[in-house]
Amino acid sequence: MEQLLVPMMCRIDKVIQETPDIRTYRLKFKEEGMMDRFNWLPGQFVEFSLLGSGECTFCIASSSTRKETFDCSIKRAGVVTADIHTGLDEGDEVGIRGPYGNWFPLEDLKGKNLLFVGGGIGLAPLRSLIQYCIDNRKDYKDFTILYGARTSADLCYKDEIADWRKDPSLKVILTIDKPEETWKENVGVVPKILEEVVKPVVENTKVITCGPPIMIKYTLLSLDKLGFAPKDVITTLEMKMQCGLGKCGRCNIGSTYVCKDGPVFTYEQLKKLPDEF
Amino acid sequence: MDYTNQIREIAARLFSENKIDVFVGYRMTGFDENQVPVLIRDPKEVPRLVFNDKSVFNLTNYLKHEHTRGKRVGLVVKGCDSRSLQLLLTESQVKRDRLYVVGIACEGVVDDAGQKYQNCQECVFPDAVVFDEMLGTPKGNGQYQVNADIRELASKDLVERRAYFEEVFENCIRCNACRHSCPMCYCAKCCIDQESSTLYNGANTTSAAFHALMTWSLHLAGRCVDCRNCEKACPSHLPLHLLHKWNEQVIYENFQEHLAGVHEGDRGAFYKYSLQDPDDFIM
Amino acid sequence: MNTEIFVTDKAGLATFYEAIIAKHETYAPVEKFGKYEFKKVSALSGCDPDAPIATTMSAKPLFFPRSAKIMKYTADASGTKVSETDEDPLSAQRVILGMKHCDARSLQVLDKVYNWDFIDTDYQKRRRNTVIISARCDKADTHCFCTSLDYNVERLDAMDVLIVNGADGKVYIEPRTEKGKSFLEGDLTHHMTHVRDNEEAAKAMKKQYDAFAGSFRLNMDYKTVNEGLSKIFDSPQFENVSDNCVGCNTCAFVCPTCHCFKISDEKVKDTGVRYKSYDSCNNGYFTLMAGGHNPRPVKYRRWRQRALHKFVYYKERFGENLCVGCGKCTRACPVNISIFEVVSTLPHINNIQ
Amino acid sequence: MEAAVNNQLVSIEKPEIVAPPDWQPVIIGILCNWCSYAGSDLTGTSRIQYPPNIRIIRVPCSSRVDPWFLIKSLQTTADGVLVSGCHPGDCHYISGNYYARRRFLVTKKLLHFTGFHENRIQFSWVSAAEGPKFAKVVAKVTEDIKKLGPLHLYKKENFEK
Repeated sequence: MEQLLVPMMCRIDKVIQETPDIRTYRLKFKEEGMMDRFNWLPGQFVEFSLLGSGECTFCIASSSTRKETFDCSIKRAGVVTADIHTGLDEGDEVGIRGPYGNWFPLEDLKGKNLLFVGGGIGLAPLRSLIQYCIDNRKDYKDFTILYGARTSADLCYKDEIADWRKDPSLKVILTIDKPEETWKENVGVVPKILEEVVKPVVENTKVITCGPPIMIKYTLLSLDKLGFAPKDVITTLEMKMQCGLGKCGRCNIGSTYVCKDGPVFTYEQLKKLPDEF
Repeated sequence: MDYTNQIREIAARLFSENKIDVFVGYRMTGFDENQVPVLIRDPKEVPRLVFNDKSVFNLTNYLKHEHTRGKRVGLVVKGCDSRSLQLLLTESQVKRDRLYVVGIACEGVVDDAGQKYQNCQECVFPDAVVFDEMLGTPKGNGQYQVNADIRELASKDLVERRAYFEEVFENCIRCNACRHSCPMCYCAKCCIDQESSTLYNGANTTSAAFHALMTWSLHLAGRCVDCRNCEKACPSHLPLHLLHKWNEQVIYENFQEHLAGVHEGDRGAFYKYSLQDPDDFIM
Repeated sequence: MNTEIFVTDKAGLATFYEAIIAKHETYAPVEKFGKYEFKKVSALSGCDPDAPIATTMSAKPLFFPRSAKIMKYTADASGTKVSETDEDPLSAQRVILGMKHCDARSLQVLDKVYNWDFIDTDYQKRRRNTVIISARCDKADTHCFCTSLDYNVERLDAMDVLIVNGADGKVYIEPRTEKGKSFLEGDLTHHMTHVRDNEEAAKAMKKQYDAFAGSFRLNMDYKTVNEGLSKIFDSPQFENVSDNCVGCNTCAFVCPTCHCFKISDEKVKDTGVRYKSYDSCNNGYFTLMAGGHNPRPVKYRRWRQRALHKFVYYKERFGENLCVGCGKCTRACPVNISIFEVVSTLPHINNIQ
Repeated sequence: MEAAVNNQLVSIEKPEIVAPPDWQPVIIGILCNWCSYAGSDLTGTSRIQYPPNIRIIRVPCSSRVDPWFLIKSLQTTADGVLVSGCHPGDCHYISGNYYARRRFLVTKKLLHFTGFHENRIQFSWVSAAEGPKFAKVVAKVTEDIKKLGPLHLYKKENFEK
């Protein structure tokens, strides 16, 4: 198995400072032709390693339809991510293995209205799916993106959100937790805005949500209240992982391995799992 | 040495007087001669308590766990256990008014073969030094003596000692059971397994074992009470007492220090100094 | 019935062992610091293949090393170079002597997880190139309960060659797999009597087994345990039974079926090694995520994970109990917690005799 | 104490370890900010030569030196460690070096007990005015470690090749 755990080296093409503590790293494989062989679908994750520091699990934040490079958005949270933030710059090399895990049920989403609910760094996996859906625009109906963060400075992908806003068929709603002087848009936590401002249509709509655990918890309750069926709500779970191969025994919730059977789950599946996440 | 009945009486009395929330003692495993520590919360379970010369584990270890934190605890301590309790009190890890300590005038505990453990044979303070109530007749302090294993090993030369300890470190499986069962290791995050990449060696190699065991024993130098919880917990049966006893002896001989945890308010050799400390090894 | 059995005596068995050690790379229980452990041996005098006590550590490290190098890297101005380690995942055949039934069985259990989805080729290679020679225990230890689990101890085919010490002083050697059969061919068994479908030998072996099976003090019905445990995830009982656990991880390290590992890097300046080494779900930081969220922050939850993983989750996923009843964890536990006692009493079954 | 056998330098603790011909010891110097670091600075500004084997780490006080640092140094790269602080009584923090002295003795003795030569870790008191003394100390430590041969603790084998 040791060979499976050896990463492929990537070069950092670009570093984008999204917020004070989130950076997006645009990566490209060093080896010729590897980029073509590296195929992923929205929702999958990679093991990102800073050699000498350790490995971390990050979802791929860009879509495979834009394939010259791929993005990982990294929030400074622990030891390795702190090393990544301080130690990595454009032109540096990192190790990548993957992609692992399952992906958003793209076939099920076809012909449906899509409501994306994201919070903080949770927009990263959604961004991959949003890009994918924009590139396959004809397959899907209306798009609504609800995105919240603690402050306006904590909103990721500001440039890209501005681009999305230019597209009339995309409805983008932003919110922050506490009022700020220059902020002209919604104020309030995501579930509240979801109920009071977005007021989504329940019919023929799939909801994809990702964010901090506490946001997911209340968003799921709100969605329940709004009348969404659990099978129409899709979320991604976060668990500590180390191998990504279903061997290291870290990410299981009951007999489900998040790294193999997840990280994408429907609310219906989540309800069946023991309460340990 | 059998204080089963007395301990049951005390525990029942403490519960009925509502002085404690939990009583930490020993019970039989139910399948062999050995005993399991037990945390009794329900007065109905008091008859499960036992105490005899198979009551080996140092119960002060349970004072650091989330299960007894903030609770009023009744506790059975032998001589060595009481010394670790004394140190925990001095280091402000437990509050004295939350404890009810049943001290034992210990006659030594025995292993599976019925043989007294080495630390019991060499015990200097068999009587509990902290207690609210004492069981048994105090025997008085013993004489400090150099550990037999240490004497034997110290007489060997450098190459032999290095080879011997290399084998010890090689056989360490880095499970950290020694640290977890040590009552004096209460740090929320231990320096030998901080998940910080540059300092911690997660790998299970000989050098990592050298690093972990040496650092650990030096952090316990002057604080080890020789209860040998670590050694009894070690699945590889490593002679961990060698490291601790050696440090204890160096401190005892060079700084004329008392053994750890004997006097109230004494934090151990590394927390004080004397102008007369040996200086000849420094250039 | 088509069984081949080689019959010999104690001296013949020693000759057999000696021949193996002389010819192959051999591992056998060796006494170290007052306990037995599998070590490479070069002479029969240094080891004890018939050690009455099971090894403290299981044979797991021979297949799943305590610390395996994943890769090395060196960084310089031209970039980072990653190289696979030169560690040999075993290419020549090796023999393990004196492996107990429970240890041998554990490999069958581990096969399931290692051959699932991503296949662990190194593990497979080690498995394929190892001949396991196992002597059946004569007597169960205080903590053994292998006969209570979901495998047939008597007809177990996890070992390649089975050795049974008959009550009559005779030793019966039976190949249990094709690998074992071809291993026994040749001059290893020249000095033995070769019998086929011999009723007398079968009877003697059966008799030995019956005596062995009768010596078990612990008996439980694993089906009740599986079923009982699967229903009590939310039970407050877990808090009570895990009360006196000191969270020392020893049980997972000595367990022959625990297979969790961690990946860690070590570096010196511009070079480094990445290791894969054992870990335990009893560690507080096992599931601690960056940012501070921990799904199993308290002891009883970690404890529950361990118990249920062994008897419920693994069973659901792979159809086997992740426990072989060897009792190693109970022997190693500093506070003598018995997994048997816990799992059999938890679902309110009381089978301790 | 001569570790050389047949003109080859071997480790004094583990004779099977032979130093390569061009071997130079790596010595970690942990110096207190107020005296020894200033002293080493003076050595440099006075243009006194001392062996280049030492790698200097500056700490606020010699009592900042946890025994862990010494163990860690030996485990990773160092063949020897030198810890240097203010003279007794001169500590910037009044009594830091008195505490440190106790720890050093215990660490040194423990390492000796577990099979490492006493000279693997050495201590000195060097004040800010003692530039020549610092050079002498480093020269002596380097000389000592060279005689002891490579330490080659278990870890190094993982990184070579």
